[in-house]
Formats: sequence, structure tokens, C-alpha cells
Amino acid sequence: MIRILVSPAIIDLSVEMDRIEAGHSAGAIATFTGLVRADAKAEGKVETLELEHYPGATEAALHALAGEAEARWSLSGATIVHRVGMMAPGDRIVFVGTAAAHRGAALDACAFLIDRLKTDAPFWKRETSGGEARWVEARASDDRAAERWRDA
Amino acid sequence: MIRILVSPAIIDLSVEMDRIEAGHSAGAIATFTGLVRADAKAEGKVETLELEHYPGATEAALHALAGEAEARWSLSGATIVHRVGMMAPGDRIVFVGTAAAHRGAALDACAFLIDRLKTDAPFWKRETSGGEARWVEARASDDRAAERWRDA
Amino acid sequence: MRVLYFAWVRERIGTSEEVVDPPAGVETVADLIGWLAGRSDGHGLALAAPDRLRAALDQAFVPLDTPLGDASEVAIFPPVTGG
Amino acid sequence: MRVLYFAWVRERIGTSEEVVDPPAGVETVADLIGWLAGRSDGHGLALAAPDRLRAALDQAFVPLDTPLGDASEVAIFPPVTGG
Repeated sequence: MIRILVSPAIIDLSVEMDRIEAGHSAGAIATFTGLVRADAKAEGKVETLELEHYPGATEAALHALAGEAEARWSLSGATIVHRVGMMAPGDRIVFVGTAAAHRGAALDACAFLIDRLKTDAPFWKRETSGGEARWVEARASDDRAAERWRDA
Repeated sequence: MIRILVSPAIIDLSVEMDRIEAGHSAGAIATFTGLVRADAKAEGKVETLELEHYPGATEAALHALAGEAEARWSLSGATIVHRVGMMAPGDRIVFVGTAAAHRGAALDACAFLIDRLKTDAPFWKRETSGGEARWVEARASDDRAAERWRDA
Repeated sequence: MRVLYFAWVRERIGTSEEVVDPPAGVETVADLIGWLAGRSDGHGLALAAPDRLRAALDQAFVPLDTPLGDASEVAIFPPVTGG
Repeated sequence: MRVLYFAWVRERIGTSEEVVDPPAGVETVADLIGWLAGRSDGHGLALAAPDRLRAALDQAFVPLDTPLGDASEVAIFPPVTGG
């Protein structure tokens, strides 16, 4: 059971946790939640984070990733919820949940989804700090994290 | 911030998720939830699962593991909640949550805690199926999963 | 052919979408980027460094040397930064 | 010395806890298990196969060849199966 949601609404963890637990006899559920950090920058603390996406293509990319994980780890459930639009420090940006019979599959699939989402789904972050907006640069470490799932 | 709870009460995910998110500026939260599976056995489906523990020693072992994870991955939060007593299929047995600045630390620490909890904390499972109770056997795969965290 | 722009590419060009009719000889995504760069100062600024750009053809990520083929939608954007 | 039993060890012995005073010569956890095995049929049944047993001294897991030293609490139990 795949669930993909890209929305400006606040991510409701209790709804997502209930959904990933419900309706199947999984023994193991792994989740990852990404939050907006109030990192201290040269310009000051991050005040807002804005997420732009490519409607249609983003959902398709997330569906493809969830489908790949579901097949590779025999998941009984895979959820990806990603917020878009304007956010503040502490807000949830992304929630990934995986359900499987055993913990290794759930944990690996969860790490796979968040690593690959960072490189394979069309989202762009713009931070504001000290009143100045700037587009966040992609990181080589994210490319390497995504790459390790391609060897196997 | 370490939170350890060993209790016969139902594990409340919304309370635990709120706690692990609150009070620190983490960017990444990973969780693992273990559920009682209604596995089909030769004797029939699992009807109940009973968890016995070693009061005092169990909490101390979980504290030690959480402290080791907190130091090794610079966690801002580590939660381990383990249920004891009588459970039914679908019930949550264990919840592990980790909070860190970055996802790699949160995900690795979460996997570490559940892997090591399986071999390092004194709990014993007794299943009932087809009206017959039997003690669950330890698995060599759990020893191997715990062992991989000792190399590094 | 519909061309979509995202993030700072969109901001520099000043539009999120336009319909273009590239001439013969524009065969790959990289060719299209080179041709689009001449349309305005904003296009030139946005598209001057193709190594900083990524693209999708009909909503699927592709390398810049990919032939346009009969794609009806091309998207040009910086490396993605979601999650 | 307080001895605690858990899971099927506890069930076979028929008690979760007892206070014992082992004789000289009982120096390690394994020695203690061997000596306890003679206390009753239940003890014998529970403790017959030390390779299936694990132990803790004063609440810390230890290998069975560990000297008892001045531990005041010894626990004997099957391999753990939590999580």
C-alpha cells in the first residue's frame, strides 16, 4: 500500500503513523521525519524555508521510489509525505514511513527512501535568514548517500 | 535527552513522537516500532504474546544503550519504550526514537538501538498459539545484527 | 514545445513557463539550453552555466545530452534539494 | 547470595528467586549453575544444559566463566528475546 502526499498542509504525524500501522500485519515500522532547522548562518538564523516543486513530476518520482522500495524489501506499506510552500523552523518538511514483516527491511527501505528522495524528486529549497532569501545548494554528500543504494 | 520506559501500558505513539520532536533543534528524527505479528505457526496463529523482564537490570541496560548511541551519533534525543506483560497481535511491543542534526546519524542510531536491544536487554517472549504457550527462541540473526555495530 | 523553469532558473528568466519552437539543429536538451540562452538577458543569466543545470523530458529526469525526441514538455532547473 | 531465575528457567525451577550459600569451590557462574542443578529435580531440568543459559552478576550480563567475586545478586536465564 503506497501513500504519496505533496501538500502545503502541516504534516500530521498521528494520521500518518495510524495509516502506516493499519490494515496489514507488519511486524516492523520505520519512520523518518525531517524538520526545518534554525541553523545559525553567517547571515543569522534561518527565519523561513520555502519549498518549490514540479507538480505532477514530483508525485510521479515519489511513487516510483516507493514502488521500487516496496518491491525490493517486500514492504506491506510505504508512505512519503512532503510539505511544500512556506515553513518555519521546527516545522516538519518530510515524513517517510515503511512497514515490513521484519525490522531490517523496514529500516533499510526507510533510509533508501529518504536518501533517494533527496536526489530523485524535484523539490527546491529557498531559505530566508537576516531578511535575505537564497536558494539552498545541492550537496555532494546527498549524491553519495543516494548512490550507495545503486550498488546492490 | 534520554527517555527510557518499561511498562505494561499501551505505547502511545503521539506522546512519544511529540516528546522526541520537542525541546531541541534536531533536523532529523528516526523511529522504529515493533508490533506483535499474528504469524501463522504449525500450531495456528499467535493468540497472545507475553513479555517478561528483569526489573532494574532491563532499565539499566536500555539506559546504557541509549547513552552509547547518544555519544556515538551526537544525538539530541534518544527514546526507548518497551512494553511488558500480556499483548495481542497488532499491539506495539517496542518504540525507539532518535533525534539528531542530520539524517544519517538519526537513522543509524535508531537501527543500532533496536539491533542491540534485541541482544543486550533482558526481556523474554512467550507466545501462545493453538492454546499452547511456548518461549520464543533467540535467533542467530539477531546476534549477527547486533555484532555489526561492534566493528566500527 | 512547452518549457518549464524552476527555482533560480525561473527567477532569473522571469517566467515559470513558455512555449517555444526551436529551429532544426536543436536536437538535445543541451542544444535547447544553448538556444534558449539567446532569448533574453534573463535567459542568458539563467542558462549560462549548463553544468549547474538539470533537466526533465516529459517529467522524467534526463542527462543534458539526451535527444529531445518528440517530448512535449521540457523542464530546466538547478540540482534538486528536497527532503 | 540472591539468585534470580527468568523465563523457562524460572518455570522449571518453580521459583523466581532464592537465597543460597554455595560452598567453597563454587567460584564462577558456571560452578554455581552446576551446584544449583543438584538442589531439586526442577533445578536439574532447568540447568542441565549450561550452553543454553546466560547470566548476569549484579544486573550486568557476564560470560558463564566469570568469577562470582563479591556479587550479591546472580541471575540465570535463557538467551534474551526482546524487541
